[in-house]
Amino acid sequence: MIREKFGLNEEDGKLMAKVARRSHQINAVYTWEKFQAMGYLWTMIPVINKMYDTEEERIAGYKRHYELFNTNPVVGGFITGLNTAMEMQAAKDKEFDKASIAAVRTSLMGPFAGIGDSIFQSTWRVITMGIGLSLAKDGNILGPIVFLVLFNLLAEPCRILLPYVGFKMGSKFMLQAEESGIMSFITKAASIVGLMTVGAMTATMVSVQIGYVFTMNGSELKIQEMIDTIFPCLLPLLLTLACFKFLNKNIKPTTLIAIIMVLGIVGKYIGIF
Amino acid sequence: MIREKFGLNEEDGKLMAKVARRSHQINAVYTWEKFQAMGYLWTMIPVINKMYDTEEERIAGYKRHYELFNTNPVVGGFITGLNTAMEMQAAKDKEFDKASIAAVRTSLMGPFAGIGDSIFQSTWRVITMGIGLSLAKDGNILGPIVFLVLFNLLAEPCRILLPYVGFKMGSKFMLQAEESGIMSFITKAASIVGLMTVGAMTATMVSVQIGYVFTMNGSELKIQEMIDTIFPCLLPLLLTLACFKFLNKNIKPTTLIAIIMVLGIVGKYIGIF
Amino acid sequence: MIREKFGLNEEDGKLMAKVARRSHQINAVYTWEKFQAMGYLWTMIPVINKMYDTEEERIAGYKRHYELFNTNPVVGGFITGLNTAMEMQAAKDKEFDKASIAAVRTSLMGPFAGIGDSIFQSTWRVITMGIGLSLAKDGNILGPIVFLVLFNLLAEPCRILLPYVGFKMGSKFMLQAEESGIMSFITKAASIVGLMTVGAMTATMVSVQIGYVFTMNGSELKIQEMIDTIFPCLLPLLLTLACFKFLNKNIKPTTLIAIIMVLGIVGKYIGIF
Amino acid sequence: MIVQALLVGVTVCLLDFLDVWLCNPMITRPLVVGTAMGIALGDITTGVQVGASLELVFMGVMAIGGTVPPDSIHGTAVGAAYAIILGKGIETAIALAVPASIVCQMLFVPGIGIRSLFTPYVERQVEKGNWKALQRIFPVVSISYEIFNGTICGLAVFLGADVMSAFIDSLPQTLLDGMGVAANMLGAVGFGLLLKMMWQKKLAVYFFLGFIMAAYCGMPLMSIALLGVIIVIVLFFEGEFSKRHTVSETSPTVNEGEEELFDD
Amino acid sequence: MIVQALLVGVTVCLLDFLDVWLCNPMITRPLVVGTAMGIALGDITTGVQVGASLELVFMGVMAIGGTVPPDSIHGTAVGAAYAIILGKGIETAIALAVPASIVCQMLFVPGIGIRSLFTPYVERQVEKGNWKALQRIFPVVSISYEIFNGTICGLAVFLGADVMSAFIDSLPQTLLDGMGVAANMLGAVGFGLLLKMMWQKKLAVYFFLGFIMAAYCGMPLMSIALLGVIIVIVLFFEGEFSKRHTVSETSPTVNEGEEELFDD
Amino acid sequence: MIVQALLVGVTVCLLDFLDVWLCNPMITRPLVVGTAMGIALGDITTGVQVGASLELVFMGVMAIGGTVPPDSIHGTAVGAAYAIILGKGIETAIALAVPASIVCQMLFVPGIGIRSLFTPYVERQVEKGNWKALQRIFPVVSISYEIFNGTICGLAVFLGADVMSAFIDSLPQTLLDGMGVAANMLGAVGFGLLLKMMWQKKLAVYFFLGFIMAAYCGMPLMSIALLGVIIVIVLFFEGEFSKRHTVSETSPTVNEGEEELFDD
Ligand SMILES: OC[C@H]1O[C@H](O)[C@@H](O)[C@@H](O)[C@@H]1O
Ligand SMILES: OC[C@H]1O[C@H](O)[C@@H](O)[C@@H](O)[C@@H]1O
Ligand SMILES: OC[C@H]1O[C@H](O)[C@@H](O)[C@@H](O)[C@@H]1O
Repeated sequence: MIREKFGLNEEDGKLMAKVARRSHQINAVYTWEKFQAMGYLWTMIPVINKMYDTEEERIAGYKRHYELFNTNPVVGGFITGLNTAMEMQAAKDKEFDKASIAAVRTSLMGPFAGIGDSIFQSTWRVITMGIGLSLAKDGNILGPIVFLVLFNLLAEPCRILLPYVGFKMGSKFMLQAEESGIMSFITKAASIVGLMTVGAMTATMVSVQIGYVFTMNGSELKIQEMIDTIFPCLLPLLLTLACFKFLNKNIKPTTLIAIIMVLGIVGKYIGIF
Repeated sequence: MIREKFGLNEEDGKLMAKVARRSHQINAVYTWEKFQAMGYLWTMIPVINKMYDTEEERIAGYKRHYELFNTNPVVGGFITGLNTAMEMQAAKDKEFDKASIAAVRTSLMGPFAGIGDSIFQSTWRVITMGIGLSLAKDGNILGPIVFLVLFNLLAEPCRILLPYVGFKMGSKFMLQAEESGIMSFITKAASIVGLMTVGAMTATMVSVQIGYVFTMNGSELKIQEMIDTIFPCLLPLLLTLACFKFLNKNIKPTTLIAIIMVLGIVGKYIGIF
Repeated sequence: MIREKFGLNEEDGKLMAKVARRSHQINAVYTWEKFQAMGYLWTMIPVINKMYDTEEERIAGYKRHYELFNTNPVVGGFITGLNTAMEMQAAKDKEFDKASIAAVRTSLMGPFAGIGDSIFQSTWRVITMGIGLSLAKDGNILGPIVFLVLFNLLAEPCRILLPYVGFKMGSKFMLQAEESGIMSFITKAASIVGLMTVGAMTATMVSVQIGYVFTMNGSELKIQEMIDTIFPCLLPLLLTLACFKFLNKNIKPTTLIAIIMVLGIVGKYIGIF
Repeated sequence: MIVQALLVGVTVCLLDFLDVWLCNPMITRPLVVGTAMGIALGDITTGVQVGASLELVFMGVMAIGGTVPPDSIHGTAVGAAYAIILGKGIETAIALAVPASIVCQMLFVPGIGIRSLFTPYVERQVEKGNWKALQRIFPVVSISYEIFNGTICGLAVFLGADVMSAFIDSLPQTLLDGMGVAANMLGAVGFGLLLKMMWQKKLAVYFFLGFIMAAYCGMPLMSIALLGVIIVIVLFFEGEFSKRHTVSETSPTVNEGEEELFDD
Repeated sequence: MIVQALLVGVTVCLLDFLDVWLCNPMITRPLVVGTAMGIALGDITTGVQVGASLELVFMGVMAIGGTVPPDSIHGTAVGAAYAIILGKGIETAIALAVPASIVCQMLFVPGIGIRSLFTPYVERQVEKGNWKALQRIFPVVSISYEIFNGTICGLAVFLGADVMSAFIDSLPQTLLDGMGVAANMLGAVGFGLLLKMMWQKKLAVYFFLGFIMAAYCGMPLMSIALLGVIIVIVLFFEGEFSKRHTVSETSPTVNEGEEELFDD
Repeated sequence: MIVQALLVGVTVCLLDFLDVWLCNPMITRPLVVGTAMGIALGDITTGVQVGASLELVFMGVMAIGGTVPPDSIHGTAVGAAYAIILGKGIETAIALAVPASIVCQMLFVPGIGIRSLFTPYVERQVEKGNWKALQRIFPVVSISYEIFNGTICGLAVFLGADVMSAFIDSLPQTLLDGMGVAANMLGAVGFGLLLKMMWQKKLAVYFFLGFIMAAYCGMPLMSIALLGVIIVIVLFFEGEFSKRHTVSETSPTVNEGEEELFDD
């Protein structure tokens, strides 16, 4: 069915089905030397085996795909599909510059990490989790179930179909796309949506409440109420931006967490919160 | 008063008053052969009679305006006004290419149908109707009255003044406008406002409610509530887009209505709704 | 501290501190002949005294800065800073065309009046006042205090720092900025924010309520309720636009106020309001 | 019954005629038709109520060149008339109006066709230049179709009332409830028709913008339309258009009114 | 009465002077003036309340180059003083403050004119280059007008209190109610003045955008201003400007602050 | 205790493995991990509740290339396990999960390092072209790290339960309350990490736009994301991009889907 949608012949269809299946494991072996290289090789093994018959070519092929690689796994299949198309051409056309295969892979892994992470790791995960959490009240198990189903309802089609999309587009198109600025537009687009969501989450999911009440001339002034009038969620915003700033100064997340915990405990103790 | 506003002399003023009055009947005789041709002719008869004296010229004039025509009647007066100005020039200047009169008319009827329909038939009608309906509760007759008054408060000035506007602008201007892209911008503008309104109406005026309650592990899950959390008005949106899609596949509205009625009855019977 | 931030040596730092302090009094002597000229001179006296030693040069300098001047005082310090930098250069470089000092001052006072007035006199004042008023209920003195503190929390840094900013940028940069369109963009930006705030204030701070109830066929129609359904705050909007229109026709504000008071009294008397 | 049938027929004919003669002042919308039926048959309150209910059903339906939508006018007329005459309430009206509108829709093409009977005569007069004859015949041609409509509706009331009464009594409750559910969904067809006319790939996003503002922010329709106007104006001054040509000076459109209003 | 008149006069003079000397820190807004009157005359609560009510009336009024708006400062001072001294409540203050502001407005031009008496002296010192004299006279010139204002307000209290008391008692209730209604509408004049200053045909649409967000979406003022800032930034990066020149790199404005804040 | 420790260890190992093997289906989010612990240890309700609470704490934490964030997975596992086994409620879970996550984070780098033990073998097979060996070893290399994780968590439960129980009893209430306050603030760290990745000066404004829509207009997250998509599409057709190249025709991206859906 997918095969026909993409207009592939039976042979290519079979191969791509394998690539799409194996692309799921791109992130299965993450190492400090080459990150996802081994998962990438695992995905490309059937391609290399099919395209090349001599031992020599095959070994060169394996090596070609056992190189440092790191991208968001949900959308990364696109790159495996694209590389498959290139390998196919390389096998046919002896003039084909095989270095371009690695070049394309390396140049795309960054943008796809950005796009995929901001769509799936931040935006979509948080939205579906919001729904899941609202159902999980009182310990209802439907919460996590609905979360998992909803999340993967959008993610799984990407995992399965993007390799095909990459295969069909071919490297030529991608280069054009790069040049024409479409790739950078998509990255920008993903960032915009991602940033808007993170902004919204800052307002709704970080909470800092001042409990202190100020009295003057007999009349009370609840600091938190005043802040809410002036600028609701101001403190969560400032806290988040402060964390961001400190992280940018290479202070470790763990340090920040420790500081916040101390802050919470001390603040509660002296009655600020 | 209008005459002075538009700076017409008394003679032209009298003629335009007639054109404006008769433009109201542009849609009075809709036929399958030439759509609104007869209403157009009815509007232009005084113009032709005034401009030409010979029987021959007059007959040619009547024929010129008894051609297929179809536009939104509320804004269509603009075109009659424009044609009046052109006839006037044609009567004076024997070199004037009379074919351009019909050409202008035909080229403008499409854009004006689009603009007028999306402003008056969809956007403005629905807004004023919303107000009328809110008053019509409990059978209060002020509902329809307020609706009619509000709607025509915007529509009637268009019906009366647009012929004058068309007359003043003259064909030269319109051609410039076409070229400079203003016409297409106005069409785009009307579409944007229209589409936004239709989108809003889809959310507020179509209603699909799932009554089914799902139970698992002892805890209840009201499907409709869950949908409302995730994506309020999702079902109305999907239903409308489905109708749109089917209509695009040339399925008849009547068929869709029949299907929806069956769906409603069956759905109610088996307890989905 | 500020001195270091802006990278000034001790001498310049001392001078600029004086300029920044004296810039506060730019509006202290407003006259009908030269508006804020005397305040401007007051600010520039230390600069002139420092740069020039001969009596002659000094007098020329005083005269140079005792010219018609009018800008928003909160942001006007920028211009004094800029002029200080120019005087400094003029004192060093005998070729320097001193006419440009006055030219820069005069050409910038307009834009800075616009920017400053719309940011501080309209937008920011009204926002902070809104907060102050919400606290001032029941005569709580915290209302005016919070208002003053909040307002000046943004304004005072501008008053103090803008002279330094102007000094650092220098006239060269400003000319470039003018040419590149940045100045006009900033003016536009301030206008956009200002206009949005005024629009919002029209809706929330002007109030016109029709008290009249229309009865027909036994059913009641509260005019105000109907307007609220159709177009909330329509009357405040119309009243404001009417005032705007009359002011544009050079009718005096006082006249408008008198008319509105009569309107209010008469309207109340005959039962419209 | 014959008097009522006549009243219905004449009312329908009149509304239809006035709507085309006065340039679509919207007097053939269900709300107005229902009210008119109420006036004609002596029960205004029910008429308005039925009209309001059917207006919701047919909200999305509108007369747009070329399309042949369900005939909300005559469906409403018949449904409202039955509801008032039989005194069986608003549910009845809905249950009858929708099928009636489908039947009437089938009569739309042949009905309009009646006017074509005059075509030979009209063409002869044009050839002869006999404009007086043309002027005389014009309202007649117009009303020929409206009389047809009036007759149909009158007949439906005259012939159908007893049958309908018995028929409605025989309907099971679930079916009526189901019709009610369906009535709420029917707007989708009308909006689908509208989308078919207005949809452009580049502008589709505004459909969803309007949807979100209504569904999530709960903004009323009027404000969404106004926002649309604002967006359009911003696009005009900031967008593509303003860059391709700097027409803003010669542009006679959007701002003329404001200019006159506020710049003098 | 003479003590109170003196207190009012000195307070007004002081507020006026500090406002221009400290670069418009907004201490002459009605809310602050009313409060100051309350402090001076020993009834803070009433002072704040009167100030808050008059602030609403004069919200739209502000001092902008060239225009001579109703004099909210001294109107408020007089109105608040009467309200506290006569103890007749907030309605009185409104009823008196508006006419008082109109009277004071007429005194604005001659009042400022007082400073011109010093002009010849100032010019002579400039010619002579006597900067020390200039520095000495500067605060004096400034305060000359403020003393004028204080005197006026003090006199108004001293002379007017009894007359006013009788006058107010004679006013019919409808008139006071009508004044209340009018007070709510008076903001329109101030906002009209603002529009006169800011209106540009191409940007008028943003006025309506702000209006809609407040009237329909009920967004608070602060958020609308923030949204305005966001729109401006988006226009900067996406709109006309970014295309005409690619200045974003050299642009020293909008983002400098953020850059410093977050990029190091 | 040993059975429970084993159950915890195996569950953790399994979840970890499935998450990487099935391409991050999000089964290692605290909500799911907590639930899984509940299932394994026989108290689903508590498991879900603890998971939900810790999800709020760790909402902002996510696995993004290069960063080593607090280890929410194993922190949650240990915290939830203690909460269920010791039966001391959700506060306990939070009080334990956060420190546990910090400890586990320190084990992340050496843990992943385990896989590097296989590197020489893998490289040899690549050189030899022995793809069958590579395929056989692949899942083993993957699971090596997951077994490490399972062992750690199991051990923590086995060794720590008694100590923890005593420890928790000794904690003063203020400290637990303070932990609760801190838990609500911890999201800031996660969102800070995200911002570090996504922040671009030109786009920062959209962060604030999202913030305002949530804080002031109360729009739900989904609608804000949708609005983001709409903004992006409008920018695509109206903005910078559409002007630099007129690619809209050849553009294969955004609208392809819609085209297929609605244009046939
Ligand atoms: O679409 C243009 C035009 O077409 C037909 O003439 C009628 O349906 C009108 O109501 C419509 O406005
Ligand atoms: O408009 C610029 C400027 O003009 C005058 O100097 C005063 O009204 C100031 O308050 C104002 O800021
Ligand atoms: O950032 C890209 C990518 O980096 C690593 O591989 C993992 O953290 C993934 O979850 C992430 O998507």
